[in-house]
Formats: sequence, C-alpha cells, structure tokens
Amino acid sequence: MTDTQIIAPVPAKAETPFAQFRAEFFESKIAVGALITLGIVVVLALLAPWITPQNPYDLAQVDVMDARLPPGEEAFSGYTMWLGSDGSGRDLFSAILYGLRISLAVGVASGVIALFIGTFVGLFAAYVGGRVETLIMRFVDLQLSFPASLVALMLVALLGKGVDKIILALVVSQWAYYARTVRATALVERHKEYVEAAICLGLSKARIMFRHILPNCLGPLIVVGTVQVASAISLEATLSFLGVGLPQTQPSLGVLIANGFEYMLSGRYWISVFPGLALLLTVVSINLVGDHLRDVLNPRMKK
Amino acid sequence: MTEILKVTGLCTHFFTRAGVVKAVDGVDISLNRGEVLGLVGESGSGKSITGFSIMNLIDAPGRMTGGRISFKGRDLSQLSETAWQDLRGNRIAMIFQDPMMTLNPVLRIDVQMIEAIQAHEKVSRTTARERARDTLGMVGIPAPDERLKAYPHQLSGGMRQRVAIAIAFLNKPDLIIADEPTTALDVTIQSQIIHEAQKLTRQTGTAMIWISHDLAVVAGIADQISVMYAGRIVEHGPTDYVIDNPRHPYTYGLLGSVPSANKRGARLFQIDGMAPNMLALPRGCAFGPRCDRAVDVCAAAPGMSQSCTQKFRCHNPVPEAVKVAK
Amino acid sequence: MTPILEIENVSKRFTKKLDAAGKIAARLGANIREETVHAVDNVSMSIMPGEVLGLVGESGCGKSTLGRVVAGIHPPSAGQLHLDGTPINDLSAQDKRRANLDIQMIFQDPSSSLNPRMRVEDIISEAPRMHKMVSGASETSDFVDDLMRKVGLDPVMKRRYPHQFSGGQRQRIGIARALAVKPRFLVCDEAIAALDVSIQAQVINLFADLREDLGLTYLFISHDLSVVQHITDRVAIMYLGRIVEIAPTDDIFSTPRHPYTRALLDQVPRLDQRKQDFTPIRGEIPSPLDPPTGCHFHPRCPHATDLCRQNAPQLSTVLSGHMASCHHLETLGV
Amino acid sequence: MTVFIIRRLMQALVVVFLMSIIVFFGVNVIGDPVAMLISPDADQAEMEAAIRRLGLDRPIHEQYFAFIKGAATGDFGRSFIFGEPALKLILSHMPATLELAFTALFLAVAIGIPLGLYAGLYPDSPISKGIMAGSILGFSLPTFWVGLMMIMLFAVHLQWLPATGRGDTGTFLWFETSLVTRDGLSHIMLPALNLALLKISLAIRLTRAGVREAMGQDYVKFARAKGLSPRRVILVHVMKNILIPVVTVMGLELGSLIGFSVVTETIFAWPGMGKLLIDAILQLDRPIVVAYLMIIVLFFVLINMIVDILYSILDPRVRLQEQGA
Amino acid sequence: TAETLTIGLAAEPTSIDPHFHNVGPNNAIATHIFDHLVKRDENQQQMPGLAVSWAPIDDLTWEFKLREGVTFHDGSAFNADDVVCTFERAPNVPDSPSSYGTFTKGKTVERIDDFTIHIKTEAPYPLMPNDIANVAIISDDTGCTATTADFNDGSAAIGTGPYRFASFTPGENLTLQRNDDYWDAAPEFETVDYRFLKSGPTRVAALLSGDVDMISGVPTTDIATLQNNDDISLSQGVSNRVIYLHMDQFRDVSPFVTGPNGEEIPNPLRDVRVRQALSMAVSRDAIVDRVMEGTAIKAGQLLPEGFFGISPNLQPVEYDPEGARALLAEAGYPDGFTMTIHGPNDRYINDARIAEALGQMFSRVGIKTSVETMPRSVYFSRASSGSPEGEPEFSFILVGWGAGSGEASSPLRSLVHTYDSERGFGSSNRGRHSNPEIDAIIEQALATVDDAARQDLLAQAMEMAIETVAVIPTHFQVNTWAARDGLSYVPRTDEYTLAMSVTKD
Ligand SMILES: Nc1ncnc2c1ncn2[C@@H]1O[C@H](COP(=O)(O)OP(=O)(O)OP(=O)(O)O)[C@@H](O)[C@H]1O
Ligand SMILES: Nc1ncnc2c1ncn2[C@@H]1O[C@H](COP(=O)(O)OP(=O)(O)OP(=O)(O)O)[C@@H](O)[C@H]1O
Ligand SMILES: [Mg+2]
Ligand SMILES: [Mg+2]
Repeated sequence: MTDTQIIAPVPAKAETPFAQFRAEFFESKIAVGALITLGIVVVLALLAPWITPQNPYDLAQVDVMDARLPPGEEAFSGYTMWLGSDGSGRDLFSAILYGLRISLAVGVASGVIALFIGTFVGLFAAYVGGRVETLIMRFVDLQLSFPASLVALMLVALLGKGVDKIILALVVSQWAYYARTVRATALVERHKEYVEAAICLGLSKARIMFRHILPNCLGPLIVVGTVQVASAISLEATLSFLGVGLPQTQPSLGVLIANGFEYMLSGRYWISVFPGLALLLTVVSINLVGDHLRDVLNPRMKK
Repeated sequence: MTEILKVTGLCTHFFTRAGVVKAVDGVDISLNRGEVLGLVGESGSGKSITGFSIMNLIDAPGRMTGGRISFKGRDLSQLSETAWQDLRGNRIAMIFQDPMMTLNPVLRIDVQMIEAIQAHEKVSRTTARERARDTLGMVGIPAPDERLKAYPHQLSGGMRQRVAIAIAFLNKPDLIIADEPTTALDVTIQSQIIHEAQKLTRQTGTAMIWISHDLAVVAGIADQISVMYAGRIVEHGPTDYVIDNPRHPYTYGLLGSVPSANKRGARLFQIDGMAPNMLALPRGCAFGPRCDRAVDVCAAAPGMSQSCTQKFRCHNPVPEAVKVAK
Repeated sequence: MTPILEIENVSKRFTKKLDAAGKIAARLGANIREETVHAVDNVSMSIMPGEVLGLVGESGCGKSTLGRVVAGIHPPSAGQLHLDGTPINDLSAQDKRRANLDIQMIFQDPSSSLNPRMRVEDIISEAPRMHKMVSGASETSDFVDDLMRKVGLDPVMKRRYPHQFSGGQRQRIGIARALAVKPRFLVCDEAIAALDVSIQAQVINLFADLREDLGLTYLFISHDLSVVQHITDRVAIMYLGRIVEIAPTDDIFSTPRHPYTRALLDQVPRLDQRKQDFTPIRGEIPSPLDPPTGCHFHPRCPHATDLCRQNAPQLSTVLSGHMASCHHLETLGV
Repeated sequence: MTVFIIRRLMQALVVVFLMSIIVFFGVNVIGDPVAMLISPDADQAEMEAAIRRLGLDRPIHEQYFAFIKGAATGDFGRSFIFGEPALKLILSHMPATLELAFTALFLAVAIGIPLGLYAGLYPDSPISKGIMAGSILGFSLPTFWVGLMMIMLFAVHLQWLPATGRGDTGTFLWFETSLVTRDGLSHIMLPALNLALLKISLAIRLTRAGVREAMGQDYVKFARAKGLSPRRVILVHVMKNILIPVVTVMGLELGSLIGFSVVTETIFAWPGMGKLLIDAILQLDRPIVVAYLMIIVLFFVLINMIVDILYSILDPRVRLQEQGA
Repeated sequence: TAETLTIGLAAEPTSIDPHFHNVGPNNAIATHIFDHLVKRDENQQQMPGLAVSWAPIDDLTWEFKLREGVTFHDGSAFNADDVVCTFERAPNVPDSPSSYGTFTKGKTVERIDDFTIHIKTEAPYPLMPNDIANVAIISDDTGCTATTADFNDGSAAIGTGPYRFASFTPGENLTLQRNDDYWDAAPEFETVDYRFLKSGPTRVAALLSGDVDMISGVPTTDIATLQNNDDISLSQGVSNRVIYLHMDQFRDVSPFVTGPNGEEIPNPLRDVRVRQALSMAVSRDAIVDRVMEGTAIKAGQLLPEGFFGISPNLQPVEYDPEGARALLAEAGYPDGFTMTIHGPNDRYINDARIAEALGQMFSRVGIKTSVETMPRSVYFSRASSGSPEGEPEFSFILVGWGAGSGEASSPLRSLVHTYDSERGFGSSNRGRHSNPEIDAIIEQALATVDDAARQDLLAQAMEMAIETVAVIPTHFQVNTWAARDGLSYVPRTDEYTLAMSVTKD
C-alpha cells in the first residue's frame, strides 16, 4: 500500500493555536497597552505593603490630623502625600494601592468562584439533559432576568458587610452568566461530530464532558470572565457607594470613591477623583483586554 | 452569435495581513448569447471570486487589480456604482451556492422578489408581484401565490434555491452567474434545478456561467468548460474536447479520479498532494509540485497554448492520443 | 457464514415530549401535540464479513441515523443488532464494550469531527489508552506512528493540531482514530462528501486499501451514486426511513426495480452524458414528521395506485439477493 | 404561544413564592426594625407595644403565613415606616421609575444604534475606533460616579439642567408623566442619560457586531447582486436582521435598567421605586422590600415574556413553544 | 406676593399623621400644619401655643387654659373637645412604629369647660409641659377618627397651624400653603415646597444649581466652600444632640475586649480608671477641627450650654495621652488591651469617620482598636439587644442622644439610670452603667415639680455621671442650614427645619 502513503506538505501556518492566538492578540496595540497597564496595576497592588508609606488599615499609622491634605502636602508623620489624604487622614496613594488589592481580589475571587460554579452547573446541565437540565436552565434564566445589581444589593443587605459576604453576593449574582455561556457552547459542541466519535470510541461521559467539550468552551468563558471580573469590580464599588459594600476602615476603591463623593462639591476633588481614576484604569484595561480577546477568540470575526 | 461577455486578463487580489492572495490571476472568458460556460476547479481556485469580480462585488481587502470586462460590448471598468446597480440583478444576475444563506431570513419571499424588480423598473407593486408569482411558477414551484407569503425558513433547501433562481430570472438578464447552485442539494433536487435552469436559458437565450467542482454536472450542461487552478484558467475548450481529451495534467487527473461504472473496484487515479497555499504559490507552474508530468521547464510559468480544439497552460501537456480511462 | 452484523427490525424515533405547560395548554385546546420523527422505520438487513454495503438516499431519509445506531451512538428505539450472530444487548458488559469498539464510524465533516483542542497523537491514542490497549509513552508513540503511516500521514506531524491539516489529511486522522481501537466494521457516513474531487480519490483508494489489508467491513453511506457504484458490493436504497430496495451493486445499477431507485439513477449526472436533458422526479421529499400513508413514495411515484396509498409494501425478494418493496414489482417489469 | 405563556406564568409563580420566602425570612435576620424606628424617648414597655402593633412578636412563620394569605388577595401589608399599604406605595412610585427606564432605553436605542451602525459599516475609520473606545468607557465607568460628574458639570457649573428630582408632570393618555412638560423633560435628561450610558454602550456593541456579521453574510451579498441600492441593503436587509437581537436584548435590559435605577435614583433624588427600595432596605421596612421584589419579579417575567413574543413576531424563524424561558 | 419657598430636606417625614411616628422630621412637619398646646422656640424654651397658660393646681393635676378664637383650616373652631379626642387618639394609632403614647402615658385629660382642661397624673410629674409640647392637636370633627392614610392624602390633615396641607408624595415632596387666618404671626412665604433629598452632595448640588432655595443638614465638608460663596448664606446652631460613647459595664468578660494579644481578660471597662483614661485619650479638638471641620462643640456633659439641668462646673475633658497611659498602667493595663468600637455609618454627622478617629486615638495610647461601622438598621438592634441573651451585643459603642424634652432629665434617665425595664428607666443605657446613688437623684429630680430644685438635682446627677464616666461625651453636633442669599434661617436646637423660621432679609 505504499502508493497510498502521501506524505503531503504541511500547510504554511504551522503554529500552535496558542502561538497563533498570541500573535493575533499582540497585533492590537490598544489591547497590548491595556494588558501592560493591567499588569502594572496588578503588580503595584501586589507590592502595596512594600511600596506605600503607610498601611492605611492600621489605625495607629493613620492620623486624623492629616485629614484632607491636598496632593503633595507633607503629613504629620513626615512623608509627602503625593495624592493627598482622605477625610480620615489616610494617605491616598497608600489607600488606593491597598484598595486596589481589595477590589481586584474581590473581582477575581468572585469571578473565579462564579466561573467554577457556573461552569460546573452549565456543564452538568448539558451533560445530564432532560428535566434536570430544564430545571437548572430555567433557574439560570430567571436569575439572569434579574439585574445583578439588585441581586447583589439584596444579598449584601441580608448578609451584612465584609469582603467574604460581598464576594458571596457577587458570586451569586454572576454564576448564572457562566452557566449559560458554558451550557450554550457545550450544547453546540455536543452536537459536533468529534463528540459522536468519542462516544463511538467508548470514552466515558465524564471524560467527554471535561476533556473534550469543556476545553472547547473556554474561549467564550474567558471572554465572559473578563467582562464579569470588570463588572464585579464596578459592582462592588456601586454597592459600597450605596452603603452596603465593604467596611469603611478597610476601603476598597469603591469605598474610597464613595467616601470622596461627599467632598466633590467642596473642591477636594482628589479624595474621590484619584481612586476613581484607578478604578477606571483597571476596569477599562480589563475590558479592553477582554474585548480584544473576544475578537481573537471568536472565529466568526476572524478574517 | 453575439458576444455577451468578454473578460480579458482579469486579476483580483486580496491584500491580507499575511500577504497578497492572488485569487484570480489573469482569467479570460468569452461567452456568447445562449451559451453555457462551465467553470470547474477545486476549492479555493478562484471560481467564485471570478464570478464576483464580474459582478463587481469584491469586498475589501480584495480589489480587482487588472483586466478588462466588457459586457455586450460595453467596457465595465469605468462604470459608476449607480450604473453597476442598474446592471446587477438586471442584466447580470447571480445565484449563490448555499440556498440556506442566500435569502434574507427575516424578509418574506415576496418582499425579496418585488424589491429586485422595483430596483430596476418603475412598476407597481401588484405588477411586480404578479411577475414574481409567474417566475416562481416558471421555476417549478407549486402554489406560488402561497409561497410568496412564506419566509425562507418555511421552504426546503431545493425550494429556496429555486426561489433564488427565480430572482435571478426576474429581469430576464443576459447573463447569469451560477456559483455552485446545486452543491448543497440532493441529486433529485439538483436535477430539478438544472432542469429549470436549462429550460430557462433555452427559452430566453440567457448566457450562463455555471461554476462547479463537479465535472459530471458541468459536462451535462455546459457548451464550454474552463478549468481553474490556483487563480488561473489552465484549460479551456468545448465540453466534449476537454472531457474526452484533456491536455492539462490537472484536468486529466481530475477526470481520472472520478469513479465510474467501468472503473468499478479498480484503484482510482489520484492527484497527490493538496491544494496549493494561495499565499505562497509554487514558482512557475502552480500545479508543478503535484504533477507527475512535471519537467524542468515547469519552473517557469507556462503560457496559454492553443491547439486546434482547446487552450491549455502547460509545458508538457498530456498527448492528444491519451484519453482518460472511462 | 454468519453475517458480521445483522440489523433486525431496527427503528429509531425521535420524540419531543410535552412538558407540564404543554399538557395544560393541550387540555385547554391549544393545537399542540407530541412530535415524533420516525428517522429509521423498521429496517432489517445483514452484512457479511469483508463486504461493503452502500446506503443511498435523499437528505433526511435517515441514513446517518441508521449509521449512528449501528455504530452504537444512538440506542435503537426498537429492534436488535447482532454482531457475529449474537444480539449485542445479550453480551456481557466486557464483550459489549468490545462489540461497540468493533464498529467504528468515519464522519462527514473532517473539520468538526476532530477535537480542535487536541493534538493529533492524543486524538488517535486517547481511546486505546483509555481501554488499556496500549500503555507507556514509547509504546503509545510507536502505536501512533504506525497508525499514521498506515493512513498515509507523516508521523512527524503528530504533535500538531487538526486545523494545521488539509481536509484530506484531517479525514485520514479521523480514519486513524477509528482504526486505533482495531475495529472490524466501519460506518462511513458521507466520509468523502466534503472533500475536493482531487482529494476524494485519495481517500476512496485508502478505504479500498484498508479493506484489503485489514479485512474491514464497511457500511458506506453516500448520496454520490458513482462513488457507491465504485466501491460497494451491495447497495441499499433508503426512502424516508425505510429500505426500499437492496441488491448487489451491479444489479441495482443495471436492473433497478423500485420506481424510486430508477428515478434516482436517472438523475445522476455522468461524465459521458453531455448536454443531457434532466427530467426530474416531481415533488418534494415529504416531511418525516408527517410521512405519507401507505408507501412513502406514492405522492411522487408515477405508478402509484390506491393500494400504494393505503398499504405499505413489504420488502420482497425479486431475485436471489435482490429485494425491493413495491406493490407493483411484477407489472413494472425490468 | 399558549404553552409558552402558561409555562412562563407557572415559572413566575414558583419564583415569586421562593423569593417571598427568602426575602421575608432574610429581612428578618438583618435586624429589628423597631430598635431603629422607635423614638429614643420611648421606654421598654412602649418598645414592646410597638413590636406588638407591627405584629413582629409572633413567630416568624406565622407572620409569613399571614403575609402569604394577604398577598394572595393583593395585600402585601403596610409599610412599617409610612404606615401605608406597601403595594400602594410601590405602585405610586412606579411611574417615575418606568418613565426613567423607558427614557433611558429610548436614549440607548436612539444613540446606540446609529453609532453602532456607523462603527459596523466603517470598522476601520478613526471615528469608529473612537466610538468603540467610548463604548468601552461607557460600560467601565461606575454609574454613580458618572452621575455625580454630570451633576457637577451640567447642573452646578453650567447650570443648564436641574440636578435633582422629578419636574412637573402632565397627563398623557391616562398616565401622569413628566415627559410631556418642559420642566419634566429638563429634569429627566440627566438621570436618564446617566442610566442609559451603559445601555448605549451595549447597543453600540450589539449593533456593530450585528452589522459586521450581517455584512459578511451571503444574503447581503445576494441583495447587492440583485442591484439594490446600498441604502436599501443597509436599511432593510441589514437593519431588519440586527434589529431583532438588538431589540430583544434591549428589551431584556429594561429589567436591568429598573434594577440599576436604584443607583441613579439615589444620586438624582429621583422619586422612584428604586429609591423607595434602598430606603426600605436601609430601614428594614420589610413589607416594602418583600412586596417590591415580588412585584418586580412578576414585572420582569412579564417584560421577558413580552420581549420574547415580540421577538417571535420580528423573527419569523422563532417558534415560542420550543423555548423554555 | 405669591412666592414659593423650596427647601431641600435631609430627613424626610414618613407621614402627615402627627401621631403615627414619633421622629424628628415628622414632628417638624407636624409643627407646620398643627399646633401644640405648648410651643417651643428655637432653643426649645416653652411658649404658649394653643394653651395660653398652664400650671399645676396640685401635685397631681395641671390646669391648661386654652386659646380662644382659633379655627382649624376647615373653619371649625378649636376648643377643649379637640384636646380630649387628641389625647385619646395619639397613643392608639394602629401600626405605629413609635407611638406618641410616650407623652400621653399616665395622663388623664378632663374637660372642664370649652377652654379649660385638667390633666391628672398618678404621681407628681414636673415634665408635663415638656410632654404636652410633643402632642399635636387635631380636630375632633375630622382628625380623631381618621386613619393615617387619611392624613397622608390630606383629607384629615387639618390643623390650626401656620400652614395648610397641599400635597404629599412619600419619598418625593410635600407642599404647604400659608394659613392666612393663623392666630399668631403669619409666615413669610405663601407656598412651601419641601423636597426630600437624602444624599448630602445631591442636596448641596441642588442648592448650588438653584433647584431649591434652602437646604437643611449641610454636610460639614461643604461648609467652608459655601461660606465663601456669596450667593449662599449659612446659619448654624448647636443642637441638643450629644455624641457619646457607651462602655460595657455589666459583663465580667466583654465580647469585644481582649488582652493585648487577643487573650480573654476580665472586662477592663468596669474599672473607672480605664474609663477615665479612655476619655482622656480622646482629642475632642481633633474631632471638632479635623473630623467635623469646626462645626461641632466639645462636650463635657450630656447637653450643651443653655439647657435646663446642666452643670456649670463641667468642662470637656482635656486631651492627655500621657495621663491616659499612666492611668491605664495604674489600672493594670500597661500594655493596653484590644478593643473594637462599633458605630453606625448613616445616623449622625460623620459618624463613621468619628469612630475611625477615635480608633486612631485609642490606638495611640496603647489600646489596639479596630473600628466596625454598619448601617443603623443593623446597628441599633445589635447594640440594644444583639447578644444571644438579648443584651447589648457590643463592648464599646458610639451613639448620639438628642434631648427631645430639652432638659437634662432626658439623657440622664435614659442613658445613665440603671436599666430597668419594669419602670422604664435606662431604656437606652446600652453600657448598663449602674449607680444607685445617681439613680436616686434622677428619680428625685423627676418627681420634683419645682424648677430650681430640679435644676440642682439634675446638675448634681450630671456631675456624678461624668465623674464616674458612666458615658464619655465627645461633642455636640452643630447643625447647618444653607439658603440662597437673601434668605435667613433661625437655627434650632431641636434640628427641625421650619418654614416659619425662614425670613427674607
Ligand atoms: N476575503 C478574502 N480574503 C482573503 N482571501 C480570500 C478572500 N476571499 C477569497 N479569498 C481567497 O481567494 C481564493 C479563491 O476563492 P474562491 O472563493 O473564488 O474559491 P472557489 O474556487 O470558489 O472555491 P470553492 O469551491 O470552495 O467555492 C481562495 O484561496 C481564498 O482563500
Ligand atoms: N437528534 C435528533 N433529534 C430529532 N430528530 C432527528 C435527530 N437526528 C436526526 N433527526 C431527524 O431524523 C431524520 C433523519 O435524519 P438523518 O440525519 O439520519 O438523515 P440523513 O439521511 O443522514 O440526511 P443527510 O443526507 O442530510 O445527512 C431527519 O428528519 C432528522 O431531522
Ligand atoms: Mg466558491
Ligand atoms: Mg446524514
């Protein structure tokens, strides 16, 4: 059968999917810029305890005598408050970096947990099918028809304050997005022939679900994930603004902005403008990255 | 015989970020009234782009970079966009490959037909509607009045394709470009469609370019055949000559690889390798690397040779005496 | 000789049930009901070892569904499959698994039938690894190399992803994947329909070679009659879920008996018929949701009588090995 | 369609019921409203009396059953704070919220679709890039922050528009609405725009994506091949196709507009349901919270149902029966 | 002139029914539409209202002479029947979350003639006029049988007050029309439109943008800017509200107080030296200057200067961190301890920020303090009865107290007196401070009708309470109103915003 053996030439584009993905991603200057910005923001947040002059959560280090200093003034304690201080005398630079830590942690933690739960539920629904699926998906639909802000608002009101509670509220209000995405993609994938092939090859259902279908749902999941993390950060800020978010003494960006809100008309713009800019920078860069990911990962948009 | 269409040296290139795709690279076509030209070739060889180029429907990043198209003696290259709109769907019509996708899913059939008439003629809705209904009847659609009120998804694939054909025929065009109109359909439906198309061209004298990769279909309806490979026409001639006595090795291989009753159970002739990468075409003859007749000169691009019967683009053509095993 | 596979009165129905709301609405008089598609309707046939059986029919007539039932992807709604004379359902769990692996399927669309996120070597070796047919890195690697060579692929490419291959190559990967579990029976569902003409021949030849080398049996589903004629030994013609005619390939093409088969063969374009006049069968394929009574073909059949409208004909033997289901076989003649 | 409506109503009942349980018991856990509402001057005996008056001394499940009994007849109890029937309070605040939400929706569609269309038709033009960048900003900026900035700019500094509250209302058909008076319109501009911002971005992106997808479809090419003018191709063939998803999504977003109005209403002191809710939550006014959520669930189910029916009318391919929710 | 006054109100009234909910905003609105037998001026001093005079005629009976010739908004005449029926209705309003029974309890009204009534009590009761000043008089024709809803829709909102009810939309606005037949001086503005604007910045923005003419509750942060704004005039006045700290003095081990390293320790707050140290650690200047931006007054007792029953001898405790440390060491806490301050974040002016500043100050004298603030909805029920036993949950809390009656007996009996639910004492004593000596003096004061004697007793109780640090007062709130230039407002200690007190310059 030698003459069947055609060692055909290889198509020109012989990069791995990841390399191709990377190449396409790095094509957009905006997206790369956003990614770099995001990277800087994350690194700054992570390094906050080492690069800030003050630990804004340690009451012994915060002095109310420093309250509302404009940017560049020197604090009682000696260092310069480059971004000014807030109404309790917190150095805003320190507070923003620490706040970023909380905001990012809340956003990412709720995103990741919601992703896990949502993925599991969505996949499970697609996997079992039938009544159970209908039941699950109706539930998901109903939750989706409810605005996340309202769900989170109610929950935080019920649960009380605290990082854990707000994460819980965000997870509850967001898991359904993931579940729906995963299930929708999984349903499409389930009807593809490679799944039938896997069934035919006697592979277990679980293996088909997790090793074959799930990896193919990742694209949309990542996109939904970035958007949801960004919206979780915003939502947390909104809840804090409404007074049901995080505690005053361990401010996230949202709390900082909300606190600064009171000073807006008094000319002390910095108390809420700087945290606002930090939030904006973070959320916009996440969204830009996510947006571009969507373009790259969406085969329909490909040329 | 009046010449309806004359295309010379048509080049349509796509300027993508990965490089220039020479989708159509020097195609010549000449077509007379009532004639059917079969355009065959493998996927990606530029058949559809040729069709779209004639319709001036190439979108960015593609551009017609060279060549002349004259239609009924009129040079189309300087035509304004509005003049094109007059021409399209009126004198030159096109039928697409996938009947599921060509009709707008959210508009009723009558809307889609009437607008095609009213775009070119000032007629009342009722007149236009009547004409639409009659044309539907012509292409063999039962109960055309009801069908007019239907949405595309309420029709079967074959039915939709017949609607598309009816739309192409609405304004009795001089030329129809049928881009693989039956590929997605069953044999029985395919023959219905070919039947209607044949009937209509015969009745109206409309010329037709029938694009297909199925030689058997083309053999059944075309007067002439052009074989495309990698953006160029590699062989052209009257159907009988091309099918019975192909000169280009690609045509030869293609014909050889079609199973038939006589070859039952035997090994089929096969063209090895795969379709060329349009971004990086081999130097010289694009078919060279897959060609079992390749010789040294093939490193240079072959020009069009003319025999008594047909034209072909090959340095080392299949001798006239060799016929395809049938 | 026992047939390798016997299909006995197999039916496959797809039913869309009404939920609670639907039932309430139905009780309130809404015009809704359960919808059932008889995709495969009481089909019986048997396939001998080493044989290639062609299955031909129009779109939606149930070819793929029958293929999937045979390959074990869908369980049949009624009827039995016998492998080597034993009903598959009666087998022990162990044997049943083996039986399922014995029948593998090759799919139509080479791009969707391969998991885009897996490397070729994983696609090919996953099932054998899971079924403990190979173990160890080096054994697996050799196994994959061997299979790739068998289907005409360079093992150098085994660490690539499917999208880096051409259509024909992808179809080879699919074939290698099926061969990896050492099947005896392949269901090829339109396995070459999506390929370019020039590539089709390569794959058809590959099927022929594999049949010879490995002694495979095929159920070859296709709507391309010339391909069917080329490689099959016997052909079954299917219309709206039922087999209407089944006979050795030569007989079908030379002396078709069923009006549908005849019409079908008339429509096939052939290279040697130039400027032919196409005379199509009238009518459309009826909806499988609401099939015609009696003989399913009667609305399109030029010979239909009242009998055809009322009673469904049975498959009856015309000649040895040639069966057709039509009330008017005698009168129609040859 | 009947099946669809029946199914939806069944689901709505289940959800409303579950919701009532969760919220009713949940609000109870937060705290004791009397501790906050009672005058500090009151002594312990009076506090007990107040608890008794509000029925809060009974076991919680008894309270719940009494509530459910009442709710079945449309009586959701009286607000602890206002002493008025909860339902009446909510309904009287509803027009303001709906008016705001619909105006925002209108702005989103009226601004978003044309911009999205432009960005989709000329994806490479600098203006389109600007539009898209703007839309990212639009959904990245927290609503409350933008609201504040808008007040600062338009009301305080430029003094073009009033900062707070709802203006004069007039009667249109049988509605009391501020959309028919000059004063009313000037009051609704800022909050509606603030609320719409997110949805404008959404409409832009949906439209753009839709246009980009539709433009690549065969049916658009076919329409051009028929010799139709670009105008007709875009306005009829492309628009009709993208309007379907856009209208559907925007319709469904009405729910989230109402949800987000909580924030906007707080900032602009817009006297709607959202503000009522947040005040009720902060003051543990359980009857209002529970009634609000039950009504809003019903409302959402209703909106979604209408949108789906609309969808099925717009898109001939959709058959409602088959859809769940 | 048909001029309209638009006021942005920080705290919205919940009802027009003057007997539905005993809270400041409702009482303030009621004062427009209804009259009281006894009126209070801006410093909460009593003045004749619908009663022209009052006096105890024996230990248990007070006689009130009613004003003649007063008519209700519907034209009917005011007489003793209205008072009698008012006192019947006030404690019995259904669904009332905070009843006016507080003021009518133990009192029997007797109609003597059309314009004389007697009010009897079971024990001598010096606070009679104070209580009576809180009960709005409604008409026995329209009001006494009316429901709360009838008042809200205006049909029963008929009083004798300077303004007539025009319209009320809960959560949105209230409109009043001047009562031109008012028996006393008629107010300046013919129409008053109250807009309810809860959010501080929104309120200020509304004033700046001209949406409203005047706002109440100017945020401290905006005062400086508004002061510099020529188009705006401010009026400020100290309020009767003291912000103070309650310390757990009843548990042996307090839940939110642990040793320096988190270990369980006996409750240090029961040691008066510790309480003194805490008071000394509070920099009241810093709170007033930095947190309140100057709009507060340092507190040395529970009511500011000028109020009845305060002690002239008490001065705010001086900030003395060294002294505080020394006292702590002396009490056996040289390394301090760990403590959590709990406080509301939406109740008092800058409440959360004050709690935070206190946390900083305590941390600086060695008490590791964390701060937890929460919405009042959660805070008050936990602070009053959040522990598993139904006792106050927290160890150290920040609270405020406004003396509604305008005299020192109010905070003393509720905050300092031993908690006694039977007799209704110490109802807000969330620290459960208990000192029988003080209790006795307070009780005596509450039974002393003679003002001079009562003043002395209250001052004495106040001094003792401060001495034993029953509570730590920090500051008195100063309330600020802002109006467009040309208007002026007479600030009130009871924090009410009254349209009658607005005048054009
Ligand atoms: N928008 C585009 N951008 C880049 N290259 C393109 C574009 N459209 C078509 N091409 C290239 O042009 C070449 C010719 O395409 P064309 O559609 O004409 O092929 P075809 O012969 O009609 O094939 P098929 O039989 O598959 O329809 C292909 O190689 C294709 O990759
Ligand atoms: N999973 C399914 N659920 C419901 N109906 C189905 C399902 N699979 C197939 N059918 C229906 O069964 C009938 C037969 O389908 P099948 O795919 O077997 O046809 P086919 O002959 O293979 O057609 P084609 O040539 O188009 O592939 C069709 O009407 C189809 O709609
Ligand atoms: Mg094509
Ligand atoms: Mg099939």
